[in-house]
Amino acid sequence: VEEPLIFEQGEEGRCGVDLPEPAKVASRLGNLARRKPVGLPGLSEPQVVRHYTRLSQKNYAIDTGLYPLGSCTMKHNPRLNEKMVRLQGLADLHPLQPVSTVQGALELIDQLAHWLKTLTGMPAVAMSPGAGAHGELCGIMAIRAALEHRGDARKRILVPESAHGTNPATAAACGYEVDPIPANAKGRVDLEAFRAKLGPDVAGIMITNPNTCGLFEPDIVEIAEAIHGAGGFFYCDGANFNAIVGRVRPGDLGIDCMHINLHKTFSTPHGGGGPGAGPVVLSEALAPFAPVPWVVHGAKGFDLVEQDPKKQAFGRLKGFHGQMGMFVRALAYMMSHGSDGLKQVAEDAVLNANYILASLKDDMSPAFPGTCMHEALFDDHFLKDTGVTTLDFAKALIDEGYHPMTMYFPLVVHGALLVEPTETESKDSLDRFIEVLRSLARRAKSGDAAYFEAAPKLTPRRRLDETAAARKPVLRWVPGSNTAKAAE
Amino acid sequence: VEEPLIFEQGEEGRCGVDLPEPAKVASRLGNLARRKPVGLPGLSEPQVVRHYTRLSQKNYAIDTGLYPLGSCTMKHNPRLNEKMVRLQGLADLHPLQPVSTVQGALELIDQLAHWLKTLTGMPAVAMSPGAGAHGELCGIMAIRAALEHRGDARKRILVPESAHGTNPATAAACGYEVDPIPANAKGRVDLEAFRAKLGPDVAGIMITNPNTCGLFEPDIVEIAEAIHGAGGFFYCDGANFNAIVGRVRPGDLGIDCMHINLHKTFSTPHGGGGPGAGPVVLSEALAPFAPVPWVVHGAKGFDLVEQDPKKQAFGRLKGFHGQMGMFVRALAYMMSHGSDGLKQVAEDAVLNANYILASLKDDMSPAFPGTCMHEALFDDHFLKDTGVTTLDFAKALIDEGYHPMTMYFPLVVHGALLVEPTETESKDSLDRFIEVLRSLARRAKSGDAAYFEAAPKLTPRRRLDETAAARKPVLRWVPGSNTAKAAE
Amino acid sequence: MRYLPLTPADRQSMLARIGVRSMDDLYRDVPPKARRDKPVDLPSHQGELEVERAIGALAAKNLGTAKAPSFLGAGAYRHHVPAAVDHLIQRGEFLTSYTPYQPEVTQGTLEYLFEFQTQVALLTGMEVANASMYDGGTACAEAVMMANRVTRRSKAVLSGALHPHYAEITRTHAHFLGFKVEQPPADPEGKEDLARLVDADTSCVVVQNPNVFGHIQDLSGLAEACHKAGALLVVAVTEVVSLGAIEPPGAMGADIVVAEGQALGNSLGFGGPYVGLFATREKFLRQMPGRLVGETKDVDGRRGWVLTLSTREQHIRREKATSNICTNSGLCALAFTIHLTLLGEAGFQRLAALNHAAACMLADKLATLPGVSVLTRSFFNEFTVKLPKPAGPVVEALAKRGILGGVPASRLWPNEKALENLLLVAATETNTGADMDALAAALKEVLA
Amino acid sequence: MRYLPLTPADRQSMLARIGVRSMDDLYRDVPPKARRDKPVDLPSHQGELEVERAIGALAAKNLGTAKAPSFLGAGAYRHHVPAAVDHLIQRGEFLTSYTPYQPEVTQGTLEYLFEFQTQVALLTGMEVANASMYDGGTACAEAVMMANRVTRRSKAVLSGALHPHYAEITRTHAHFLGFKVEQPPADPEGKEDLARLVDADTSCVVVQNPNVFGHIQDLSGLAEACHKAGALLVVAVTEVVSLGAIEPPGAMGADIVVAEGQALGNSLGFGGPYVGLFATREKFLRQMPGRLVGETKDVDGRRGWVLTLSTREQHIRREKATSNICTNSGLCALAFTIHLTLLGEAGFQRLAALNHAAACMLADKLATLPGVSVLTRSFFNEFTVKLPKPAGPVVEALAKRGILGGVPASRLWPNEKALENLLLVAATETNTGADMDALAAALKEVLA
Repeated sequence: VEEPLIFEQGEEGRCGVDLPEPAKVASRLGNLARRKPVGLPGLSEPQVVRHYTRLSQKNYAIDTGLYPLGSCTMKHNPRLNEKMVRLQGLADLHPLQPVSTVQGALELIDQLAHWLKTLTGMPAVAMSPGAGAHGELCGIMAIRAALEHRGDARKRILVPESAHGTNPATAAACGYEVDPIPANAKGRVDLEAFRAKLGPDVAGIMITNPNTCGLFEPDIVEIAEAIHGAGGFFYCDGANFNAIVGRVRPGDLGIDCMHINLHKTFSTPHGGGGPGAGPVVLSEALAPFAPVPWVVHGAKGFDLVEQDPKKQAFGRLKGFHGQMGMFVRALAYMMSHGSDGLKQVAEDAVLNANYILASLKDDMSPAFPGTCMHEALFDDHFLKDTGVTTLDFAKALIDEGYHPMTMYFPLVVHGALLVEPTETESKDSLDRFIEVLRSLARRAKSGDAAYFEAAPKLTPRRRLDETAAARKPVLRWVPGSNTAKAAE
Repeated sequence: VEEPLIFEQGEEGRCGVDLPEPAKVASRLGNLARRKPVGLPGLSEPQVVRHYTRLSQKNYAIDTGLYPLGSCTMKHNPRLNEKMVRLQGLADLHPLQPVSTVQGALELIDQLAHWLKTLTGMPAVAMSPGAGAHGELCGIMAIRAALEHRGDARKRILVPESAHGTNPATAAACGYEVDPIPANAKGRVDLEAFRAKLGPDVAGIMITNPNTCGLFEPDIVEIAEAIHGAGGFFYCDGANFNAIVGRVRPGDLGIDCMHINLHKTFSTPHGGGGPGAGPVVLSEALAPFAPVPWVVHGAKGFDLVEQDPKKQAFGRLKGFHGQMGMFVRALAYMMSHGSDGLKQVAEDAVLNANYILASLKDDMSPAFPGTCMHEALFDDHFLKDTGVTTLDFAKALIDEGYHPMTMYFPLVVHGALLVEPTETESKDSLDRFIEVLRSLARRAKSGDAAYFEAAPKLTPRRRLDETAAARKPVLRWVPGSNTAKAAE
Repeated sequence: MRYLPLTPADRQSMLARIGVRSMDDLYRDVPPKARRDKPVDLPSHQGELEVERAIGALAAKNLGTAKAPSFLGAGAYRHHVPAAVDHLIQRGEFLTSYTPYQPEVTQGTLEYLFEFQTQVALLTGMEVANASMYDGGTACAEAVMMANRVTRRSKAVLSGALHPHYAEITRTHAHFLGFKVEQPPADPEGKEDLARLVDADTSCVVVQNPNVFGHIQDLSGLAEACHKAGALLVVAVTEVVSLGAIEPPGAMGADIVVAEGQALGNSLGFGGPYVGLFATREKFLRQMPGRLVGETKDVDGRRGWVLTLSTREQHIRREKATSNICTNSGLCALAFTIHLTLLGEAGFQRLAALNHAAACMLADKLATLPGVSVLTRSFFNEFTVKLPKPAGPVVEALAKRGILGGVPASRLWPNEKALENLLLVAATETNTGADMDALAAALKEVLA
Repeated sequence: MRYLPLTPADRQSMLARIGVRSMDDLYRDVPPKARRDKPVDLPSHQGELEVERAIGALAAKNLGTAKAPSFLGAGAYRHHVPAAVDHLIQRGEFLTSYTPYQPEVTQGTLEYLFEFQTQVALLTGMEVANASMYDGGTACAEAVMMANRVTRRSKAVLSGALHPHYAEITRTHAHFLGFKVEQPPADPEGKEDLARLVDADTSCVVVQNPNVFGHIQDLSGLAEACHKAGALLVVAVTEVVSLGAIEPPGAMGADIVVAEGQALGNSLGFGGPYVGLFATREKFLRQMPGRLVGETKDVDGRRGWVLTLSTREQHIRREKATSNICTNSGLCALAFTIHLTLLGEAGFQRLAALNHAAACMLADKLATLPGVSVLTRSFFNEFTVKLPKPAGPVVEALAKRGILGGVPASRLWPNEKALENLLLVAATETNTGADMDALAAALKEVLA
């Protein structure tokens, strides 16, 4: 069933809200009252509810099935968290109320900070970053601020080739040159290549650990010692913290800062692309440079520092105090799991990924030998000479009722397929998924490339022309543009 | 995608809630502690959320499309009402709290009663019936109680043949014989046949108005006068009140009682079959016999009468005080519409039905000439000699993305198709629906009976074997019974 | 108006298509004296903000159990409902769907009702269950009427310790259908002998377990007596969580079990809507009231579900139906089944154990108060205490102190002098030790 | 543990399949000194009831705007959000879905984002808009960085009446990227002349409208001055509802418009998550940050939507990306777009009119208080009053009386003595006449 755009459903004189007649007042809008209509369509509430309900039904979601996107940690999002964030006394707080009226909110932030610091073994945390990439900015800015504070202008940041694109983009956004480090044959940082890059102009290194190949960097302590020895800092990308939460404290590995995606490890909902939250834990060396605001505890209870009296804070990254709604959800999640449960989270995530890896090692081609952490990485060797690409293979999953895995990432592996089941999948669910992957792999090898090229067939839309979309971008509806009706 | 039963997903040792360890106490269960496990399956919360989300996706609903079930009034269910019923101070009230602690709840019931009495033009209302049929019981019991009070034992209730099955069932459940009245050629009560049935043993008549043919009974006042003249009472089935709410007060027509389906006219959600609520408005003559409890207003505020001091109340129909959750929703709906909006509701409902009737009169066969009220009734004349039955035709609608209309009801029309769009459908929506019906009617006439017989094809299940289900009923899961796996 | 999609222009063009000039033409069958041009005398439409304010103001006039230590039971119980339950039942595909008469597009509702039926049968220890009734009280009356049909007899014996509302509803139906009801007076000590009231005209004995005073009873002997006399044993359960801790009625010989399912998944909601459970033996299937979901196959041979045995029901059978019931309590049944699915075997048993432990602790605490005695020897999560003065005013005094201290027996039996000093007290997993201390302290003060 | 489906037996059999003996074997790459056998020093897992109690207790320590007459603005506004909005955004298919990188199974998200982009473009009077940013403040900084790229210049001129947080975020990026920022001091009278700061190195002028003091300004002249000098005009809007009443920035010559979208669909939530709006001219498209949804066709020729122009983005472009941003604010954008769809043209304009009327009435009321003057000549729903004493302590005194009376300028400019007596006061459709009377009375008392 097609669902027309709201602009194609609107009629003048229709409205989905009832508002009282405004009191008659002498306008204070100066001569700047709006002159033309906005151009918004008029719909009634029943139409609106149906429109968005129908749209929702065109989406795949964790709630509808296993969501094996590697590097994204698509785990169950508890509904308790949604209930908590909507509590009166939290949802209805204005960010600029007197601090005397928001003591509970500040305490909540302080509690969450305590959990994050304890789980990472780090002494400080900057709460305000709005997402993972924003947290990266925060961390690299703190590093640069610390270096500047000691009068040490450095210009390079080392980034492994397997890193998320946000890593190099962040380094560049902080004014650094990006210097790539190759991966070794085992999918880890090439220690020798790394050491060769070190020098007095290296500000730091950004390493994802567990890395994007789903592997723990065994030389992590050596890397930390080496970068520190060279006068630089160690940024850890915490995107994959889920694999080790409660079981390994990054602080014990010698890192200086790490962002934490609350929407990955701590289950705040992905929401179709956001919002996220990316608090950054910091070492003693970096802590003084954390951006405002800071929640502190003083004689009169909790307080907010919105301007650093010592002027060491590197500035401000975000309006107000960070993603409070995500803080509430994450704290509810942490309290629900507890320290025992969080450890189990990591273990089950790793166990599930290894179960998939082990179960499919003969039918698909693992990118690296041995076990993995929380995600299983395959390359496209098993598709060699079948005429089936990684993309085709992944799209065929859709017709089996699954969202595709992450494809062509990390870049260090040819035709990568990165599968992250998370800890919230049952063994039954994994068994069914494994069976589907196995039979697709066998089908590919049996020479049925046309089937894969044509997939998916059972979706609201089949493969879309992305090239045409980019060549002549149509980014908004304009009146009379309904090409859909014509096409059908 | 198949969704296994919870019993097929369970594993021992798994649980979707976390509860603390109970304190050690000396059991007071006597020797009656449970000896065997219940046999419930163990699932985690992620599995449970996914199970019910997936199940929901197998349902059609108002939120997903036009729901043209005649006689069911499937209108938009506002989400405001859902929010109101969950307010603290309403959702968390125990029914047996001291009345001093529930004054707001009693006031709410009183307000809703006021709206119902004013809209119907009736002096009293019994709030406790749990659904429409329960309201019918309430009304007929009140009639019988009134008759008994005046020492008048009567034994027959007159019921038109076009009535809902609940009408005769209710009369029987109150100890009455059911005496059917035929419909005339215009789909109305045959006035002469009705008069002929009158006599000193007739306790009353049950008439649905507008009736189940979607027509207003034009002789309603004459009928009321005649039944009263014969010493009987007039029960009006209010299932179709939506057609006249705010525009016609049933009290002005001479009725003695009428139930009101809050889940039809006043938009409380149907919820896959319930719960409903069926308050009954009563005339002065019947009011003293209303079942307890009654909400009354006295010197100390609102009070609940749970036992009638005069012993005239005919008894109690339901535990506690009725479907409070539905009262809250219905009141929110009424206040949102207001008296002006409710009149518009009736008019738009009637307009929408007539628009369908007029638009399809040439392609389908209206059961009766002229205009209708809130639902359009067709017979199967237009399918004559096509080999397509009413059932086939309706099932073919499913593949077009619509729920079927009501079929084979009312019984007085051959192969009836009863279409009730309600006022919450837009003209666009009706136009699309009309177009689909028109093309299906033409397709049927063009001789494509096989297409209709095979419909639906695009649903999670195709036509199901209802005969087999009834012949050897399987009403529960038993271990090892998953025939689905075998069949696939 | 936000819920009405037609615009004035739409209305004009639609009237033209219909071929009439105005709405009045469509209401011409209405007798002139009943036609209204002006809206009735009620307020005009209001926006959400205004409606929220008005209903919020009514809510604020009540003292809810979320704000006050609360020990009320007597047929409705406050339990903690996981957030996932309310989230899921609000999905539009459940909330705004109709009765699943068209199985091809309602397999979702049908599958959960089939699971619900299975859960109810398991909990009660019975063979089959229906897809729910209005509530426990109406289910009880339906059970008696069903027993009358099964046995072709016309006398029901009700326990004096059956919830008075259940008894009143049954008596109401008895009056209109002309069957007899016998019931001994309420005995808070749990010593009534119902077997002696069973005779050749008795269709059934109805007994509540735990009874309204909280007593848990072994019903095996009574079942035997019933069966010997050709009568059925009907067991009513008002607190379904009790079935996680005590022997189910089916194991004690019940023929029909009815229960109030509110305690799982559903809020107190000032008494409704709730969900009636109804279970029986397979041999009585065709005399059951209410909807039933059955397993079958579709034309492709795939397992699916349909409403079945509808030849018992009013929409097919009309005046010969087993009941006039049409609506069930679908959404409440959904909440019930989701909550129970989340609990599973381990969670359900632990929930029951927590309730029992809370009640035991509270009973011990109250028993130490001067002049207060606990009458109930064996109980689940509710028991009866005897106070040194009438319980009604005591409860009022507790409410003034912000404590909802239980249900005075006089609320249920207003005219029974002998029960006047009795208070029914319930405790659940939601009651903290602090709640209990607050009750004990306040009670001591009020009784002093 | 309720969120973990694996049972101990599952874990054993899975380890066996993997071919290791214990979990420790799977963590063997972790350096021994960092391996932890015991859980970290934090509380153990808790049930829902316990977590609800703990977080509920924190919530109860705050004075929420739902309970207190509240007149706070300065970048975050309390509006009434229809219940349907929150209902719909909680549907699991929206809530638990990922970024729509696989368009075949995410057309729902893509279609609403396309509608969102269109609405944002319409509201701001611009040609194109992206699929949202973190919030208004970060969008503002991104706009400046974009202007730098477009003009290849490196000086940004910021209005002194730009929200201080927006300015601070921009300065933070400026520091690390090495571009210059000039900003005159905050002028509550609305008389600053920014055009004189524009020079040949100026990439953009950033001005807020209505500005942080509430003033509505005609920006046409400034736009002209910018364009003449080859600079871009960036307009920031912190209260998006104002666009229903006043001329949109696009109509006054803006090149980039950024806005905080919280006011529609989203709760105050103590400051986040919010939703940044970002719109510009089509010719600057390829320099935009953030995600974009574009229309296209599928292999069957049917209209559909995809994420497009991702060669601007970090996941393709890495260090050469237009921004490091990855996450957008999808769910907040959904709330925004649903609220605006419900409002439509008529509702949006009326909502704006209600806000303006409320602010006018409140301004008139406060102006009558002794010693209080309203500084803002033309405003939408927020204005600045000058008090006879420092506003910070006055607001604290009001809070003690249960009234959230506005944002003292000292909260935003703690070190500006000249602004110390100023109070920013906002009124919306949620404020009743009684709220306003309460504020006036309390303020009078506090100032006396």
